[in-house]
Amino acid sequence: MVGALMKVHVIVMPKQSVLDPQGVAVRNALKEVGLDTVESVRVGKFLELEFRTPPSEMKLEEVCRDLLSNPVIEDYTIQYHSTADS
Amino acid sequence: MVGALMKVHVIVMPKQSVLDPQGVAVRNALKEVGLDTVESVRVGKFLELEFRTPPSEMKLEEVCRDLLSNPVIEDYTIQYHSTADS
Amino acid sequence: MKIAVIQFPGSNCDQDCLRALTDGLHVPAEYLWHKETSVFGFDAVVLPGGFSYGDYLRCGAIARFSPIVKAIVRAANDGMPVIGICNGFQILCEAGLLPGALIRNQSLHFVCQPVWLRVETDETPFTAKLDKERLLRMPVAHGEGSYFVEPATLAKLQSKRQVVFRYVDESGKSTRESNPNGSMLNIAGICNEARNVVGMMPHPDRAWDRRLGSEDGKLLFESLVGSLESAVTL
Amino acid sequence: MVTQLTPEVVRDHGLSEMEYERIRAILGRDPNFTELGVFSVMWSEHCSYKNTRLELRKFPTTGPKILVQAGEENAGVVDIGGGWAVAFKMESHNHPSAVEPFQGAATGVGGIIRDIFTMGARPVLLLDSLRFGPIQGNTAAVKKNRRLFAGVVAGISHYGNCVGIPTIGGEVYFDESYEGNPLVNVFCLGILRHEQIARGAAKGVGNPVFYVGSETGRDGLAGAAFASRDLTEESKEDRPAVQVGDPFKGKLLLEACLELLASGCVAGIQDMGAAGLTCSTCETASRGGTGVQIDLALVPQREPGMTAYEILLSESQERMLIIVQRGQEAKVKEVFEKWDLPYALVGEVTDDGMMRVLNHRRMEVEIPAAKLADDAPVYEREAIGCQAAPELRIEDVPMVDLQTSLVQLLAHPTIASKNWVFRQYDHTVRAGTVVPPGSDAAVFYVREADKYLAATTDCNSLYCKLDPREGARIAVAEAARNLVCSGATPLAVTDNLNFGNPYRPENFWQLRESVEGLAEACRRFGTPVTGGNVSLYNQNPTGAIDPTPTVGMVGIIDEERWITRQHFRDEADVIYLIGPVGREMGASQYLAIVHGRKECLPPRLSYDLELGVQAVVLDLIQRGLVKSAHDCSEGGLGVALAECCISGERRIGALARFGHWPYRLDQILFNESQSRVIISVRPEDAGATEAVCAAAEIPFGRLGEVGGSDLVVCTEQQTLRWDVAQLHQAWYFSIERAMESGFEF
Ligand SMILES: Nc1ncnc2c1ncn2[C@@H]1O[C@H](COP(=O)(O)OP(=O)(O)O)[C@@H](O)[C@H]1O
Ligand SMILES: [Mg+2]
Repeated sequence: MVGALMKVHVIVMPKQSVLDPQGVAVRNALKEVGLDTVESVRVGKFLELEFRTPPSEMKLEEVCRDLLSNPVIEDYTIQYHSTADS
Repeated sequence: MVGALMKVHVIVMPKQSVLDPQGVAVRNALKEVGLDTVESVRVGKFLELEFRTPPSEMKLEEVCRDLLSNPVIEDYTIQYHSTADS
Repeated sequence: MKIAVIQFPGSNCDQDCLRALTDGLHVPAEYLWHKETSVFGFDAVVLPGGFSYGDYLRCGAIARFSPIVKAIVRAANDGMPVIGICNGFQILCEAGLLPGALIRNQSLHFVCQPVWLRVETDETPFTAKLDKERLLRMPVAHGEGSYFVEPATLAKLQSKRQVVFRYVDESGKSTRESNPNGSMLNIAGICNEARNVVGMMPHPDRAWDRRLGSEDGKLLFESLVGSLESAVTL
Repeated sequence: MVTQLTPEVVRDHGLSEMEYERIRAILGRDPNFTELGVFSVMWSEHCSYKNTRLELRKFPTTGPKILVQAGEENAGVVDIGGGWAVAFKMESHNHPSAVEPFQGAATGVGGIIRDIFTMGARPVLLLDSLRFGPIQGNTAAVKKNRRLFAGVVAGISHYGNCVGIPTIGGEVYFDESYEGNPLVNVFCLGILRHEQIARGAAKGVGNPVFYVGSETGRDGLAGAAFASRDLTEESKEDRPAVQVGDPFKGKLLLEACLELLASGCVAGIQDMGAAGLTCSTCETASRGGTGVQIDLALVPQREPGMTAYEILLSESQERMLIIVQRGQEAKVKEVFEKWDLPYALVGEVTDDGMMRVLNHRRMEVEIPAAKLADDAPVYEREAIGCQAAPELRIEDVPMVDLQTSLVQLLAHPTIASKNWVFRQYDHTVRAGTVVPPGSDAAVFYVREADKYLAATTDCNSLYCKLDPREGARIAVAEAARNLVCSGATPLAVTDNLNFGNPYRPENFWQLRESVEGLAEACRRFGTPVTGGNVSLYNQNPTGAIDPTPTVGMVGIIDEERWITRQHFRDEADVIYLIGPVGREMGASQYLAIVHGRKECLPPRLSYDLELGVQAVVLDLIQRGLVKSAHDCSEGGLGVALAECCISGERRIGALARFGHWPYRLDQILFNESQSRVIISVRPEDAGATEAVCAAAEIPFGRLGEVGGSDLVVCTEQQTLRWDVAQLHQAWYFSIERAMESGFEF
């Protein structure tokens, strides 16, 4: 029933300089279950936003910086997709 | 120190039918800060795995199903990337 | 004199903070709702612990945009004493009133236990009555309390004596074991350069009654009251 | 869409042919598909107690302090004096937790909290009683158990901590019988003024009916039915039956409802738990002797295109049904807008006793509410007892090195310190926790009422497996003993009956025996049952769980100075054992853990002895003679003495002498005879203490003194010595060690 929505993916990852205990835990767990060639794991957030009408890139950058990520500890990347079907 | 590592991204998202309180909270917050055309937000996990030697796809699928996600409430997708530079 | 205890949706230490002030110290204090746009009429602000707006996304990330926090930022910049406890500390960092960030505990677990704190500076309204080096006993209870900041800012925090509390053992030594969450340099609380804004993870609001095992938390609020009174008199 | 009600459809709804006929008789016609769904959830075991109702009637439910009886409302209410009362109850979320431990446990917490504030009470504390398979080792099964355990604890911590209700006690056991079917029982207690008691009744014809809280989604469809079936491998496929909780919404709903109730405009209130909107509408109507009519089109919905069936049976969390005095609608608007919560006027109270559900003004459901809610069939299931377990012949127990046995017991996860668990729970929020987790019972100061409450949960399911009746009696006795040791006088009980499939006669026999044991013991201890919960079908492919009738008990402490902890405090204090030394080793942890035998007859409980011991301990405490009190439970005297030495913030040694002892030393150390408490007193109070015990004609003995850095136990023949620092190591870090050796996040 949804019209053609504009889909935006925002990926928020911990900065390299920030230690990521969850990533370490996952890595150890993977080794446990036999994926022993795993070097490193980092765990971040994946946000899937759907818009009725596309927001301005500037505005989007702004909310990614101010709300969706915390520049002290995280970096973000934005991926644009035209329609709702991923 | 990293040679050419095999990079795999695993995205774990709450199932469509499952309540995603975080997504709802983020959507409301986005509207608050002026992104009022946002329809829906879903928040999931983004895992960045680096391998020395690529794991078998089967094994990886198994790990995603049993370890990195809970099929009861989450779906996952795997993205393969050849080298470490994203 | 009147002290504001902020109520966000999801605050759950608001009542504890108010009682610490009214029952513990018998000083006038009132709740202030998150939708309010000013702290006019109050002399100091307490941001209590809890899960403001569910703490979704990041602790304090959404609260930071609430009307009351905008008002608090203005008041703080004009020198009003502000303390953020636990979630309040996280909000102050998100709002940029304090440097750094509070990330997931190293153990990946929520941690609730009593800790020892060492007072690192008496040059804040909340520690003015305390001797430097003095040890305090109170509980922590948080999942994201590991203090992180880039090295440059960390050095600045140290040189400007902005570290207010450190986690230590009962003999006063800051050891790995006495650090409940993996905070850099065992940092439990800091203040801004102007020293009127303090953030801390431990809970003075849960240590103001003998029956709770410690009354040390009272000392922070007494210091605040003292500072406010002396500020009034001059 | 019109679905034909073939026999298959009826069976898939868990309804027997007989039950279907009963439905047709009630309606005087065939039900439609939606009505069939409504009956199926209301008549599921979970909602109707059709297989246990007759048993539950055996509980004592009245008493001078009981303000609201079990069964009357969502939770019982007990007077604590000064115009104040407590409402408390225990609920299980076993099956959801088996499929999705984090969300399953979290929503379990949310559900019991709503039960309590539905009564008009402010929830002030939580306890959790947990059972899992073994967590030590590295087999696939053990890793799964660890994952379930970690997930459940994280889920409870997630919800309880966020809502800001301290989790101040509980219990955790690990045993093979819970593999794949963990038990997650959560206890919540709230406080209220007598005049604040709220009712779940639809009173006042014409009064508006409001829906408040989260939007309705497709989650948790038919969860009540889910809880009324065996767990199988396919349970993983029961996907929609797992709901996701939102503790933040739960907190807002709690505050908003209490605010609305305080305004006095509420005529009736009911939470939407199992069977959601269906259960809340027909139950409020039936309680009010009225009818209720609602239109589903007005219900806030999370997903488009939901059918009447889906909306009615959804178990989305954080929702309430509120009946308001006509003319007070504005108040609801004001409060729920303040808290940014959805709310909607969905219908009204009617006078004809019917539950009428429309969808866009089209009639979907038309059922006599009282019949739906209360006329579920009740069954007397077949019960076949198994033969009594044999007495243990001590000669059959090989001698082992007791030096290591004690360490082995202390390091077993069932006995080891549970700090890995309760450090993840916020147990200090609300600034009222006087005795935190880690002592026999937790003590909480209710500031608004100026009262001290003590609470505990207990059940030794190994006893219950080998003698359900005696095991149930002992569960009540131990709960009372734990309260008494903390200085409290027991008030009342809530229980959670966790058993296997009731259609298996041996399971039903265990249930009946346990209920009768609980009922009898509750009478003898003067602690009526205020409510509880039944969880059946706790099975895994290898069979039923050990019967687990968990007891939650609440007590009151009138004076602060009576509050007592379990650990030894100062050098030279004198140690007494109140009660007999005992020799019963059947069903003991020593036998199970050290000798690998879950066998033989459990200890026998003597009410007179137990009540006598508890009376003396309480008397000594109230005279100000007692510096520490700890009861003997799993692991017997040896473990209890060790815990006295190592469970305080400061560790301290002790010396215990047993003089001339004609039996084996392991019998002293590890027998689990009941009615035993270890106390310590100031040296100058020794005389007074002995005088009180002698006067009461209760067996007691002076064991020795507190002090040093070793625990020393000696008889004329033998001396054993342990370094308390080493005992502490084994006991305190055991669970943490186990959990670190496997994954969980
Ligand atoms: N799941 C739990 N949550 C909180 N506290 C717990 C839990 N399990 C055990 N505890 C605490 O650890 C202490 C010891 O528990 P337990 O061995 O069951 O005591 P007892 O044998 O005296 O009943 C108690 O204070 C209890 O409340
Ligand atoms: Mg005990």
